[in-house]
Amino acid sequence: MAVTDQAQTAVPRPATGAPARRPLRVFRNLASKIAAIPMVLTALVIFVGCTLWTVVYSFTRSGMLPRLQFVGLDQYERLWSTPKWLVSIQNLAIYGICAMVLTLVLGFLLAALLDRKIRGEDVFRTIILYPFALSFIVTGLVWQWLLNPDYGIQNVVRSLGWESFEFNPLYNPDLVIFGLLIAGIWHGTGLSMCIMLAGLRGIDEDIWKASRVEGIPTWKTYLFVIIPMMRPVFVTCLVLIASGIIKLYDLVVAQTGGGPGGSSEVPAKYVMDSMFGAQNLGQGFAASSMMLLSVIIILIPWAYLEYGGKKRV
Amino acid sequence: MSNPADLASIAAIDAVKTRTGGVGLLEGPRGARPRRAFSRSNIFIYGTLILVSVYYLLPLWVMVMTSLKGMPEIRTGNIFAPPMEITFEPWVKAWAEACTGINCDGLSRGFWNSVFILVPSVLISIAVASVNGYALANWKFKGSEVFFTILILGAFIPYQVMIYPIAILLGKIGLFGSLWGLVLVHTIFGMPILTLLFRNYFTSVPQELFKAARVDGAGFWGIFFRIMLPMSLPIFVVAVILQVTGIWNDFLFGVIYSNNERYPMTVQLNNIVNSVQGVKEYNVNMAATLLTGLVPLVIYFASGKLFVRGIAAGAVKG
Amino acid sequence: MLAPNSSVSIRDLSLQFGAVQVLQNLNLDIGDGEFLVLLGSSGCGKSTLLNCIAGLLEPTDGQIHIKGRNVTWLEPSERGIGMVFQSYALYPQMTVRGNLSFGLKNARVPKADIDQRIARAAKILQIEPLLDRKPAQLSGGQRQRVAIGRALVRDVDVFLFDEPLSNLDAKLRADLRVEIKRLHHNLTNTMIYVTHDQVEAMTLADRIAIMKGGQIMQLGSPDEIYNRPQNKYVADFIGSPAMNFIEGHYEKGRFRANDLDIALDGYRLAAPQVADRPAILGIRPEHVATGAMINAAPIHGEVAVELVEPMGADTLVWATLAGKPFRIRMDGQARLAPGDRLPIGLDPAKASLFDAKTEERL
Amino acid sequence: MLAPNSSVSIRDLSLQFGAVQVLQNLNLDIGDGEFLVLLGSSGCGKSTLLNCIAGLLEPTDGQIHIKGRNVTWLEPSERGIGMVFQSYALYPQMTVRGNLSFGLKNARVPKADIDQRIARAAKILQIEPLLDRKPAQLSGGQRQRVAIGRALVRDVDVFLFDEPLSNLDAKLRADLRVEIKRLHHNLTNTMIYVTHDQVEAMTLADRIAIMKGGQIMQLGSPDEIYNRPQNKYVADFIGSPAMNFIEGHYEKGRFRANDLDIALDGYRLAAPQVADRPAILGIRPEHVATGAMINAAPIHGEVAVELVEPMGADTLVWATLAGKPFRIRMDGQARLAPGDRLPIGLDPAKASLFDAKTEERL
Amino acid sequence: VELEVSHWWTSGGEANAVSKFAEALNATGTHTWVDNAIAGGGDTARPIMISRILGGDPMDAFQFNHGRQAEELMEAGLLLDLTDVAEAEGWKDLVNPPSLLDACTIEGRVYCAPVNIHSWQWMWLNNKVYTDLGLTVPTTWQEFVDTADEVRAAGKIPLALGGQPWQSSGAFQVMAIALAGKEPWLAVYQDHDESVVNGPEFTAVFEAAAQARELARGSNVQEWQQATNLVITGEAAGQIMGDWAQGDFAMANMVAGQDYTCLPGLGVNEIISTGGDAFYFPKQDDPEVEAAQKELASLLVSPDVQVSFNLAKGSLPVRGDVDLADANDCMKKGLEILAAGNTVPDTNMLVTPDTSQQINDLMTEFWATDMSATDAQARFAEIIANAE
Ligand SMILES: Nc1ncnc2c1ncn2[C@@H]1O[C@H](COP(=O)(O)OP(=O)(O)OP(=O)(O)O)[C@@H](O)[C@H]1O
Ligand SMILES: Nc1ncnc2c1ncn2[C@@H]1O[C@H](COP(=O)(O)OP(=O)(O)OP(=O)(O)O)[C@@H](O)[C@H]1O
Ligand SMILES: [Mg+2]
Ligand SMILES: [Mg+2]
Repeated sequence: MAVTDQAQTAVPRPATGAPARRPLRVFRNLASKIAAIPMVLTALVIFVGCTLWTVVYSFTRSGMLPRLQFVGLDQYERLWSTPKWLVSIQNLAIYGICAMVLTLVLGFLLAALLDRKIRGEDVFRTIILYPFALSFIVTGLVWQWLLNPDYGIQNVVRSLGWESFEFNPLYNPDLVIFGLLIAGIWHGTGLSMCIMLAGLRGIDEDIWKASRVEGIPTWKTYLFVIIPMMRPVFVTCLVLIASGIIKLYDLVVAQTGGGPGGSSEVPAKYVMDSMFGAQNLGQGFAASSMMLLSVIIILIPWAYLEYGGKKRV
Repeated sequence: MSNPADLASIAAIDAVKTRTGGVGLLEGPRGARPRRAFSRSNIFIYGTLILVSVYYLLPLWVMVMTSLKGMPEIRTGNIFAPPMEITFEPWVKAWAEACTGINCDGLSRGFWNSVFILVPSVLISIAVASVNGYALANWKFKGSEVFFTILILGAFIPYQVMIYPIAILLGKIGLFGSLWGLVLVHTIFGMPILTLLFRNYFTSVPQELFKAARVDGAGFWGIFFRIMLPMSLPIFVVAVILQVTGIWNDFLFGVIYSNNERYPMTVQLNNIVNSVQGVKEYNVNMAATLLTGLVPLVIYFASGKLFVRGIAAGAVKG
Repeated sequence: MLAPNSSVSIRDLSLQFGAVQVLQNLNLDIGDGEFLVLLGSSGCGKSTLLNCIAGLLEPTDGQIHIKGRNVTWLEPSERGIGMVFQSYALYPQMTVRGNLSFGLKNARVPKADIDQRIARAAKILQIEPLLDRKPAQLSGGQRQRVAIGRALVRDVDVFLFDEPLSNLDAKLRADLRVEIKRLHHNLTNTMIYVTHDQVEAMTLADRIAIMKGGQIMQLGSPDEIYNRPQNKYVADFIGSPAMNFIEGHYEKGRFRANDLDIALDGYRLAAPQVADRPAILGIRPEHVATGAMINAAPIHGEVAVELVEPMGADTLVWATLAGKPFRIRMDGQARLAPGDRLPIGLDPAKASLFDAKTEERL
Repeated sequence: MLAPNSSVSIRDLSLQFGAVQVLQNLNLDIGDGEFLVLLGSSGCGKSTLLNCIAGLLEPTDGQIHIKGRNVTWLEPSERGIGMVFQSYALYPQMTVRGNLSFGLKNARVPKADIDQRIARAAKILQIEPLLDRKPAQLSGGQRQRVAIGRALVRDVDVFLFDEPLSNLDAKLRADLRVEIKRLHHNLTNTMIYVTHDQVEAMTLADRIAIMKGGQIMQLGSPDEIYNRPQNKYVADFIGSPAMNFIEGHYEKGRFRANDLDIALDGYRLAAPQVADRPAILGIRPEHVATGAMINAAPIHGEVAVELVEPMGADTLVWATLAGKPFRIRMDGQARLAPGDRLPIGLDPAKASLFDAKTEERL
Repeated sequence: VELEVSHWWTSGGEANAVSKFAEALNATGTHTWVDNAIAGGGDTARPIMISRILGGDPMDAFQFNHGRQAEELMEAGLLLDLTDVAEAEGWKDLVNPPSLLDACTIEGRVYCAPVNIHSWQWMWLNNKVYTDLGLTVPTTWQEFVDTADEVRAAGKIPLALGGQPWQSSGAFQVMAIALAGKEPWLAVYQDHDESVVNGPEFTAVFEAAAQARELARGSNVQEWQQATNLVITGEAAGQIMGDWAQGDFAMANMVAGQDYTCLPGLGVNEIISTGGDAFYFPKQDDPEVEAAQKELASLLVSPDVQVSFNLAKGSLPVRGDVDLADANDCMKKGLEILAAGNTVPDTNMLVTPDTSQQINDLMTEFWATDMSATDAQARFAEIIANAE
């Protein structure tokens, strides 16, 4: 129970109709609200509006041009009975999981190596980061060439005398997705390495000292102490990587064109092919709606945990 | 060492030394532990890094080497071998002679277009995103977090999904095909990640600074321009780098939402690379690719440390 | 209907963050020219209250009046307040002069006027040679002075300080404390000062408001708070080493606990009539008489020494009384060892008695 | 040639960071079971020295011996030391039990043994109920206890503490201080404790090493350091409020400054013969006698009160003596106002005299 | 008036051909040709063109493949009605075969100007590969298959095939029309009769395709030009590709009949399809531009332009009344077949892009994997059954 000094503070409230009136809610923070208009418009008109538009038209039989002729779930039925879509999904899953794991693991390993107070850190970091400056188109082209069995690595190794050397992922339907992966990892690891490096730099020096005093080997410290501490950094990385993976398109087009035999198709390419190649917007919209749905299924819980949850703590 | 105070303190130390029993060194190790330059851990660390560097540099090496070779050498030779005869012809061809349809002026035409697209797009997208991030970090209002979440979700939507609706929207507001339409598109698609970065950065700026400025009577814009902006160099560096590379490398929006006179360099690059006749002219393609990638590459090579620092400030504190 | 002569009045102020009630129906009147210190442990809502007064936080309910004006909905800059923050919050990219003039420029004060005010503030705070440096080139104490200067130039009615010294080291803290006190003497502005350091509170304040959980536990002069704490919380909070508490019973002017039985002669009860009840007796370690002083104390005894903490000027002795640990502050020259028996004297007039249930002063 | 019975010996230790000489030819012997406190202002090299002892930093030159072994080139884990950090440095994702057992598991201590050691440490530190919580669910004090526990379970010879309490609030700090003292009593390990808080140093230490600029200014018991500071730096550094210094001249057993002329009877000079020279007289504020105590002091005088700082238990009075500000610590109940004249008494036996040039004790 | 024209003709021969149009337009003196080329083929260029039209900033003319690709644009009224030009110039009588104009016509209104005829049904063989091995150059598909083992044994690829989907399905439909014949082919592609797909003719086609697949193993290239280049350099013996391939043979200074052989209809069934390109003219507000567009339309079909353009492009003119004296052997063969009326419409005119995409997907998978002929046949039947 509080004991405020009754004699001093228990003065009755001033009469109503106080001089300064409580201003209207809408007008408070007005500048901020005005400044946020672009964001609000983008969020509502583009991200929500366009998405809804797409979802609505996915129930129509739009061909080359959007057309409000509803056909129920036909587009979705066809989507899920199209082998190419199924292959795309499967490819995205394989690529996505591998890329996420590899990018995180490699990014972390490289960051950890660079964090060991080494000489030439700047040089190594720049080398690892520079591919991120290049577009996926360039990445795809270069790696297409490097992996071309007649010109690239296979040819070079064979010409060195190892005749039976076989490294030809781009023309092997079972391996082509890994050929893409090599290029994708090359392009994207740098950024996650950079983020992880920043994260590692943020770890309290004393933690390292404590584990050294206890005689814990470096690798164990990384595994049991540092990595668990870097959870938020991993989450940031994951979001960036995941948003890139979903959009995987340019790389495929440039590197394999979906081949050989459609074995490296991905959903975004399916969408593009349907919308522009087949001039069947409805089908493309259905496919993109499915992509969105899966993103939302993955993201909503995450967004809730990261942003919604934090606010309440 | 003529400072008497120094002498005094040395005398003091000597006195202390005798008191504490400074009796000199004993047998055995002293000083720093001697280090072998080729300790196992060093071999592992540098070995791995060098191996990884090879993987990362290989494509660049091949691109540069190929772009300096003549076609006959490419057909017969090893792609990794340095050119026996260096020729800059592919570069010249890529820059000034390669044909697109009936225009044969190579990439040069696209370069300035790219610059004209790049500058306003980068400026405006960063300006808008930084103000958004600032509003979200310091001037939260009801629903601001909701919009932010939508924005972040938006980062996951494949661009292709929005090509048509945005084309229709731009057509409706009469910006289709104009430079400003393109700027608008870049601003929209750059917004999620940039806003996230800026929001995180401004959140990490001490709140007290912001409060002090409010007490000093600065308003929304006053605080932004006078207090926040001068402090935000690292995050602006990151934003500029991300946007410059993103916008410079963009093909899809550049080709769809601008028109013929304004096609960026990437469109020319695509035209050169995809205009095949017989054997691909790999050397020209590589030269063209390198020329196109030059701007972002230079920016990356020049700003390495700032980038890491900015990332640390903007991404990690998320 | 404001208290006459009050500079800042807070009426029924409440503030919630989501579900957390940080301030609860708080009322406070601060006189013109008064130096009020808000003291309380971390998280009790001191900064929140100060931010409400400054207009940096919007209260959920209640009103704030400054100099008779209802400023509840005014912008911070319109309230006639200046604020000094714990982390200095200097604008890092501006020079000291820039920092001082920023607020004035915002208010469109004429250039000549600005220069003059800066000169005056710089003189008062002795930061004239620093005017063209950037904050990074200043020491902690200098930065804090600039931060004060920033409030000073704006010629405000009320100064708000949020733990302005807690980032400084002990020596500097002591020096700046004295300077702030001098400043208050010279300027005679109203000052509201948040701290959780009781030495600061005791030395600076005209009145201290002790806060806990968003409420004011006691408002009074340092002397009152130290000598007549309203409740056990305040008694425990103020004083270092902390007050000794002995649980027992109040019975007709006597206090009993285990083997202890003390006549409370000389103790001023808060109410004329106090019924018998479980009670807690509080005795400050420095009010336990030892050595020659024992004779002056009405009650005598002897305790066994358990631990001796020499603290330079003083020595803190840990002993046991009525089965509970009992701290005694002695002179720094005292030579004692654990196990020694120490004769002590107590003075009920300097003790405090609390109801065991409500923990209110009896 | 190690000092007999010494637990940690440091020989001619030097450490440079690039061009910065952080430790300079430092020698130190710490006895078995001794509690040594390294005290000094920020940046003087305390942590650096501690890290050298722990093996976390490599000295540029010199040797470190622990328990008679030359450990200069050994890994931290092989030195038989345990370390407690200011920021706790607990592994955040492990439970308390995990934190305590991680090092042991790594050293392949048998499971049963681990459990037993954890139980013992938990008992000593009273953290038994917390064993299955994560660090985030603990309060600052509890975290610090776990950090100590982590050193405790490893059964080491030497405990190193780097400002273990400075992240805690005043009350908790006082409590944990006592606990650490108790721990030392019970365990009788050697402890080296870094702090910049003199109260901690005075209460905890068997011996204190006062550091400045990578060198040890004085090494001695708290009593020695407080009463017979070796030089002006130590004298000024130790004691709060700080010692009063009066600049003047030493002349044949007398001290003269302005209108002041004091016979230094009872003052123990460091050397039998001291030539006349400029000197500085230091008098601690708490050694200035007032009130009834004046009579016991050999030298009497009177000063004018300028400022009064009540601090609860004490009151600090600012006056002028020999033209310089002069602080006097009085009882908390003293009632004085600026302008009052205050009679005082001084005792040369409790004063310190320094050479004005070398600042060494005379 | 400046007319911005979009197309995806960016390779050497193509660009050369376009320049004939440009020259012709510029020669009018009043109009200028603004070239807007987008490389990467129709799949890259089409979305750009369509979105520009949708966005309200259309180019003045654009090229599409002849057929149903622009159907919806016509229906949506986004394209300029050329009926008056067509009537004035008598396109109806000129254009040969008439199916070309039919594809431009909806409800009696003409919306596009056909400019050339391309046919798919060709096989190109490198003579030197065979003579080096002491073989005679095959003259039919069967001979080609019979000699394939020896070609393979010599370390060469019998059949070059690029990895792009349209090449796979193109090769297939060429084999279909050659091996199954015109009637079953039309039944499938035009009438979407899946029972024919399951019939014996197509079973044979699928089996042959499975065989051809083996012959194509090892051609690790994407673009058709690269595949053609394999034939030109003698790394591969032959290729099934449309008549546009001969532009590349010509560029390599090879002479038809001497250095290389072309087999229309795979030497089995000399029928050619009449695909090709047409120009479309999005509606513009400016009447002046509209007049210029119409002028360009008539120019594109005019005899002189037709000759110069088609010689450069290696394609056949859309009107029967012009004389291609400079045509080479292969082109002449084509003209003869055309004159004989042994034509079928191009698949693009018969199936929607949607269906064609599905066929592409199926074929690319079939050619690149080990999918059995019967599986492919079953899936093909399904696609045909669902085709609109
Ligand atoms: N933005 C906020 N959202 C939710 N709770 C808050 C917020 N700001 C403060 N609080 C809570 O309000 C309470 C009071 O905070 P306040 O900062 O006023 O404490 P304080 O007394 O100033 O403490 P300190 O001495 O640590 O500065 C705390 O429990 C804190 O957790
Ligand atoms: N890695 C380093 N590189 C260069 N200088 C350093 C490094 N670490 C410490 N120093 C310098 O060495 C000196 C001593 O540092 P140290 O951390 O030992 O001080 P400290 O006494 O522990 O201070 P504090 O009380 O602030 O912890 C400081 O002046 C510091 O700037
Ligand atoms: Mg606070
Ligand atoms: Mg330290």
